[in-house]
Amino acid sequence: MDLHIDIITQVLFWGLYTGCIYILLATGLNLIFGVMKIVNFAHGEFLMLGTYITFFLFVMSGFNPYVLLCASIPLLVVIGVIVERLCFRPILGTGKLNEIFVSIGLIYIIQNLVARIWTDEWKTIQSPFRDISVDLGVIQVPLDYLIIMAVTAILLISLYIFLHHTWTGQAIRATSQDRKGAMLMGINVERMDMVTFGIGAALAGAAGTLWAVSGQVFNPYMGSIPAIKAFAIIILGGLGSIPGAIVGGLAVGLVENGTAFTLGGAWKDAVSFILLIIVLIIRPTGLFGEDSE
Amino acid sequence: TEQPASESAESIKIGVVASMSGPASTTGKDIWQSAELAAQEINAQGGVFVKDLNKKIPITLVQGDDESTREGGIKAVSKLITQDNVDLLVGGYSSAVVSAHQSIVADNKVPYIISGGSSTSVSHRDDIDTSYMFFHRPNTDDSAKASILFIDEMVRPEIYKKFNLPDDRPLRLALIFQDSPFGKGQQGAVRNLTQDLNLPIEIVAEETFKMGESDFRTALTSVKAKKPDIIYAVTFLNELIPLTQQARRDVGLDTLILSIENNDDPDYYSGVGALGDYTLMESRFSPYAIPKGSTSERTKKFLEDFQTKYGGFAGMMGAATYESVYIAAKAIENAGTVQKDAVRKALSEISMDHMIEVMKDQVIRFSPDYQESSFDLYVEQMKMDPAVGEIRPHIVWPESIRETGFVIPDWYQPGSP
Amino acid sequence: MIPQFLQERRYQFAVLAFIVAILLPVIVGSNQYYRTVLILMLIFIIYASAWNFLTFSGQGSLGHAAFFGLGGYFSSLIAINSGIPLIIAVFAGACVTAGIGVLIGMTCVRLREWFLAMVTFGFAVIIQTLIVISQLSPITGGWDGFAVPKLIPSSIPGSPNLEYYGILAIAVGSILVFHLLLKSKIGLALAAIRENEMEAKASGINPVPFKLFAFGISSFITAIAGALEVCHFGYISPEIFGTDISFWPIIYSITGGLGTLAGPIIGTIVISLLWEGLNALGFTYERFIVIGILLILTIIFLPKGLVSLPERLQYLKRIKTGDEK
Amino acid sequence: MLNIQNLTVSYSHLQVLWDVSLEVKKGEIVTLIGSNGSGKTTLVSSVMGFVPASSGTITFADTPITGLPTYEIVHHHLNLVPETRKLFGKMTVRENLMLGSYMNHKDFDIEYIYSLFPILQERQDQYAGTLSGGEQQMLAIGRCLMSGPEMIILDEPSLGLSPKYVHTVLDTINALNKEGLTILLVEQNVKRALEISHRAYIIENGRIVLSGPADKMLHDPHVKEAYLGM
Amino acid sequence: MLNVKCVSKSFGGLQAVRNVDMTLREGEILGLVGPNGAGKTTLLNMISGVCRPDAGGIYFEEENITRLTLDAICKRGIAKTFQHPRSFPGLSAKEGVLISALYGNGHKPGMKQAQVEAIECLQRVGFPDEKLDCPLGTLNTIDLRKTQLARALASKPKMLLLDEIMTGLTPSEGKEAIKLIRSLRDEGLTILMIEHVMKIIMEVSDRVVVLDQGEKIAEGTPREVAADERVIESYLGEQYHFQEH
Ligand SMILES: Nc1ncnc2c1ncn2[C@@H]1O[C@H](COP(=O)(O)OP(=O)(O)OP(=O)(O)O)[C@@H](O)[C@H]1O
Ligand SMILES: Nc1ncnc2c1ncn2[C@@H]1O[C@H](COP(=O)(O)OP(=O)(O)OP(=O)(O)O)[C@@H](O)[C@H]1O
Ligand SMILES: [Mg+2]
Ligand SMILES: [Mg+2]
Repeated sequence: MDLHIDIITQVLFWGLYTGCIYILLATGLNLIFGVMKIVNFAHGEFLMLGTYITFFLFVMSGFNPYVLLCASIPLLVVIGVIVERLCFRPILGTGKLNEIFVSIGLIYIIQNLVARIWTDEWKTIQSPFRDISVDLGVIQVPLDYLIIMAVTAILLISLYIFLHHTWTGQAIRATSQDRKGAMLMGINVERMDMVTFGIGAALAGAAGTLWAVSGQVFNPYMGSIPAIKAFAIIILGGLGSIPGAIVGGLAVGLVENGTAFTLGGAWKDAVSFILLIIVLIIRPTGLFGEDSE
Repeated sequence: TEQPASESAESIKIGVVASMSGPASTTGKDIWQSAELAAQEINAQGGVFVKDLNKKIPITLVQGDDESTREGGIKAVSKLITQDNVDLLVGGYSSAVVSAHQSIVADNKVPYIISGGSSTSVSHRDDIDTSYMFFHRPNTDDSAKASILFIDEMVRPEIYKKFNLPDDRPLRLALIFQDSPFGKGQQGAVRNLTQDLNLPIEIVAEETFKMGESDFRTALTSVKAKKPDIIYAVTFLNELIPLTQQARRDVGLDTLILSIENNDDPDYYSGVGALGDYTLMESRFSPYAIPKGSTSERTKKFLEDFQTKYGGFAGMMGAATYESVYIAAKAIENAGTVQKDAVRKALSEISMDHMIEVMKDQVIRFSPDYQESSFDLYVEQMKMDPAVGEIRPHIVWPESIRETGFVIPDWYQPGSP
Repeated sequence: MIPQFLQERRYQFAVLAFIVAILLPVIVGSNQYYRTVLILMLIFIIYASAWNFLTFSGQGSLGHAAFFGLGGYFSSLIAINSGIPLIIAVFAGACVTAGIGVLIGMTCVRLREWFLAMVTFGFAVIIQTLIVISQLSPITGGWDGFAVPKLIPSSIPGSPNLEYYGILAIAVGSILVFHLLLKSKIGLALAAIRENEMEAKASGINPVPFKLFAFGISSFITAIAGALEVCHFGYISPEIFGTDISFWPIIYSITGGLGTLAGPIIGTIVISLLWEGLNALGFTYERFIVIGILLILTIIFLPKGLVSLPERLQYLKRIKTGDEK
Repeated sequence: MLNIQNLTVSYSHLQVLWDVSLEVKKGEIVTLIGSNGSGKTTLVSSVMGFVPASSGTITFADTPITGLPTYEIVHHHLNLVPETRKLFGKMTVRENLMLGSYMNHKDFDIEYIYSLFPILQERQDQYAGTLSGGEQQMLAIGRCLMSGPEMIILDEPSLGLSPKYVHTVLDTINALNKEGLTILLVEQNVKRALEISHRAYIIENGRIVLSGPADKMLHDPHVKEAYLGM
Repeated sequence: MLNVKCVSKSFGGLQAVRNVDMTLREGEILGLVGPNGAGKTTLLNMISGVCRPDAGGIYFEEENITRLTLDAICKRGIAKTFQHPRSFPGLSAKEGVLISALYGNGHKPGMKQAQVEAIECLQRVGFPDEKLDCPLGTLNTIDLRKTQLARALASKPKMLLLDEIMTGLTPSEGKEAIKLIRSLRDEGLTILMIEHVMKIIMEVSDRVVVLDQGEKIAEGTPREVAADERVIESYLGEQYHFQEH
């Protein structure tokens, strides 16, 4: 088989696109980990809720689904805050991976609640720009993917600005670096937990909207695999490190699509974990992780 | 939804093995509702005449939720058999789930009309006594054969004619299939059949994807690189919609996509949108394309009744289960008793008119070797229907029941070289 | 004369539970449903206990289905291809699995908490992928899987009872093994490593072999449970590596009580019964919702699981009466 | 200004403080002395709301602050320089100081801090985690001052400092007090601490065993033997 | 018996220990002193195998133990206590010491025998009998330190590394402890101890080594060291003068 540059570019492009969804999930997950030192295994459920919210608002209002980011993001903030208060705050600091066990419970609850309310049939929506393609020279890509990448970039940049140039953002960073120190600054750390969890959920919700807009199907169980991958990504990139989440997300997105291209799609899930294990054998704390203790 | 246990003599108890929860629950509901519909129709006629009792007795259905898991399946089936004392079982979907509870059925010798488990590894088992199991579905070989024959008999000549391709050029077929018993089964069958039948078909790509996948872009890009004449996609419905869209729109594959019977669902027609125009589908039961002939009236009625009762379309699994309940009733009537060995015997000898799916020779009967029924499968092509704004299927193959001719769309590009 | 150890409350319970377990088939009679539920319960008691044993060494796994499934595959492949008696094949398969468990453990000894959790999860996915790849499918049957002989062939009279008692014996045996191990100096070393690895080292314990040992034993017993399950089903397919199979022992152990021998047993029994009860009431999705809520409530309000419920109630009662004073 | 009455504190089952009463008047430096593990850090943690009190009351400027969350206590203008400093290691010196004024949302006093500790200005764009121990201690104090407190508690500010820094830090503390800041000082460097403070308390095994004016303490035989090693 | 040759250790940019040489002779008590953060604990950690030196070597009974891990070194007969004991929070005091009796230096007693040894060790360090079954997590620092010492003794070591085990003791308890340490030395144990309280160091040590900012600044008998200019300047302070008893 002769490999053409356009084919390779296209595979890379899909890797980039997959990476975008992963990055949004993993960044949120890592943000939450940084501040609360917990990993929310049920993060994929926020992604799923994001797709459903987009779907229903789209069906009801007929708005451009990209506009619905304005709805899915705030709604997910609210849901995130509720989940944080009810499920994670009570176990904060009890250690022993309790949050993973709580998350398993949450996964069951959210998935089946959604299935109960909206059935578990697969759903899909169409982007209004679905017929527009852009010529990038080597390859031709639908406009939607470019928008998705742009939205991801905008969200990440906004997040960066928020974290570095606002008081609340500074407070969140402070809380993630030293919780007690932050308390002594007069920072209400529990509120920061809430805000962070909300932002994390919102990023997942935004990923959900983008997921739906790109024409991917979804059902109540769709979140589990992306969430596991996102978990693998933050472990790979280093717990608590946002650059780690971005690099890890891109790496997994590219490696996954590269593998699907060469070895076949059956290896798609396994290869992210092989990558993870290799990285951990070399660096037990992940690419950007700090040596703890 | 378990009905109160009545005297066994006063009703025929049929256990319905269906995934009422878990990932396969959409199909599970279809199975259960269609079975319910059949039982109601039969009971409205007074039930099934049983010679032993010399009267008609009604059918009671008992639901067994296999939870879409092997553990759930074995619990559900053993419950149906020993707790609910069913006379007969129908249903069953995922091959993995069915294979895990087959042995308990074998041990207890309860007749089981299985409408799922399309893998031959389920129906051709020899380690257990499968004499009580009857398979009312085409197996993977059957559906693969229909697809391959269609490609060879219809697609090939049309394309070659239109594009003036040399006759000695083998047709370039790309396979893209689910990494599961279902997908692998089809892959194997397609490979074997092209070889056995010595067809001029070359399999140029074999791409797999994980069950539940929604991102096929890379797999399709890889397919595109192999330049096929046609793609055979072995998917579930939730996979076919994004696959078709991504193939046509994202990857720009200007080729035909042939998919497989379990995708023949109204959700496909509404979900795939205009990008599904001209796609092909091997099928045996469709919500919109009703083959002309002796089944068409009943099919229409079934679809209408189902729609009135449950608001929605019955699917392929539902149709087969609906028929299974009728087959069960007929077998009991023939046996004149609900005794299990007699019913088994009656089932193995059954020969009844086909009902809502077109059967080979227009009769439902089970083959003597593996007790599988034979379907007449057909292929539909999707055309945009401006009136509804959605694509609609039209039967294009086989010759005997075709509605319209097979069309090669303008944008179609044959593969090379 | 009553033996010394029987004077302790928990041993009395254990013996009582054992007697009930022996009598159950008599009570249940020929009802195959109850029997199936009981057998699956026993298998999952073995499995959950094995998962729980790993936590005694301070390691947690999110991918124990890897061992459960490998146990099933190795045992049945050995039985089918070598012709040795099934029950021996089960143990042989478990030994091979334990070997793989130790290998996996070797990549894990340096890792902690989330890292370990994710790597174990990853191994389950990788192993499933390997099982179904076409190169191995002539042996493993690929996605189709293959038929497995029954533990006790149905031709033998009384086979259902024999199967039940066989599995019961293995369950009791493995719990006894865990009990004895935990009481021995090995158990003490595992506890030390779990509580404080540095201090354990300062006491002369090299944590690595102990951690690997825990991985080995845990995967050994898990493999036996997996083999028993596929023998009971009479069929094996790669679905055995599913995430749900990895999660159930966790749910059972946590609800019952993490880090206690009785925890996984009680958790498995309570959750299974609850599950079947909800099933009988016709609930589908709600079952998962109930289990999820129960899990979260247990972690928040009863961190030591259901086994600590009597203690906890007494404590609450004491507080209440204390207030009244 | 700060008034602690009969404070009792336990960590789950382990009781650490028994009936501790302590008072700091406005404008004073009060030193709390005790050996390792005697409960000094526990006492100040409890005042700051990190560790809940089992019984007893704490009032600050006539407001009861028992059981309030830390950030509210800080909003009452009582602040702590903790034993472990609790700096934000991956933020610059400047960002650390800015966060100090999180409550007032303005960086009014940053020049004042730089005038107190000129070295911090030199290091203002360096990550706090890369500072030397002494610089970190100064940053911790500076950050604490940024919140505009009326009283600060310093938990072992000389811990881990070379003698040179010990002097600087203790001199600064003395100077701050002269400017009107009320200070509760926890120190193991007993001699120096007693020299700059007005009064002192001695805590042993969770109980206050001795209290009085600092100069008297310096000559107390028990203090001499146990804490001055004489 | 123990030779520390030119070891260095840094954490990130911080040089915690710099080119330190030190020798311990059999049967002696060596005191290690220095201001906070001088690198005393770090040095002890390198000897006991908690962390590895970046450079230099450590030899115990002629064997190079530089690269050995904590447990391997324990098995060779060096036992240590931790400055900030956390121990096994969930295990009882008895169990904590029992573990060391079972797995410590070489000999392999049976469970029963080890239990007897563990209780002996605990009694020897004056651990209150009634707390034998208390979870270690509920003990106070002083009792924890005692279990640390008992744990160290239970491993039947040839050499003890003690990191501030006497801080927080009242003067009378301190006297008991000094007696205990002396008796241990008389039994042939070699002891390296870190202590801040000068009085104790002066009383029990045969020799003293002083560290400051990672460097050894003085070595000698307690008297010599106390009179050393640099020691007075950086550790004892100008005001401090060693007093004769
Ligand atoms: N989080 C905790 N959980 C349990 N016990 C604790 C905790 N923190 C401290 N302790 C215990 O409480 C007691 C008092 O500790 P505290 O830190 O208050 O002492 P301190 O006087 O500040 O000592 P130092 O001079 O070492 O700072 C000690 O016995 C210590 O072991
Ligand atoms: N794991 C570590 N990571 C980074 N720095 C460390 C680490 N351990 C010790 N240090 C630093 O090394 C230096 C020496 O510390 P060490 O604990 O050896 O001092 P010490 O002499 O024992 O002091 P103390 O009398 O307070 O116990 C200190 O500056 C400390 O902050
Ligand atoms: Mg302190
Ligand atoms: Mg130290």
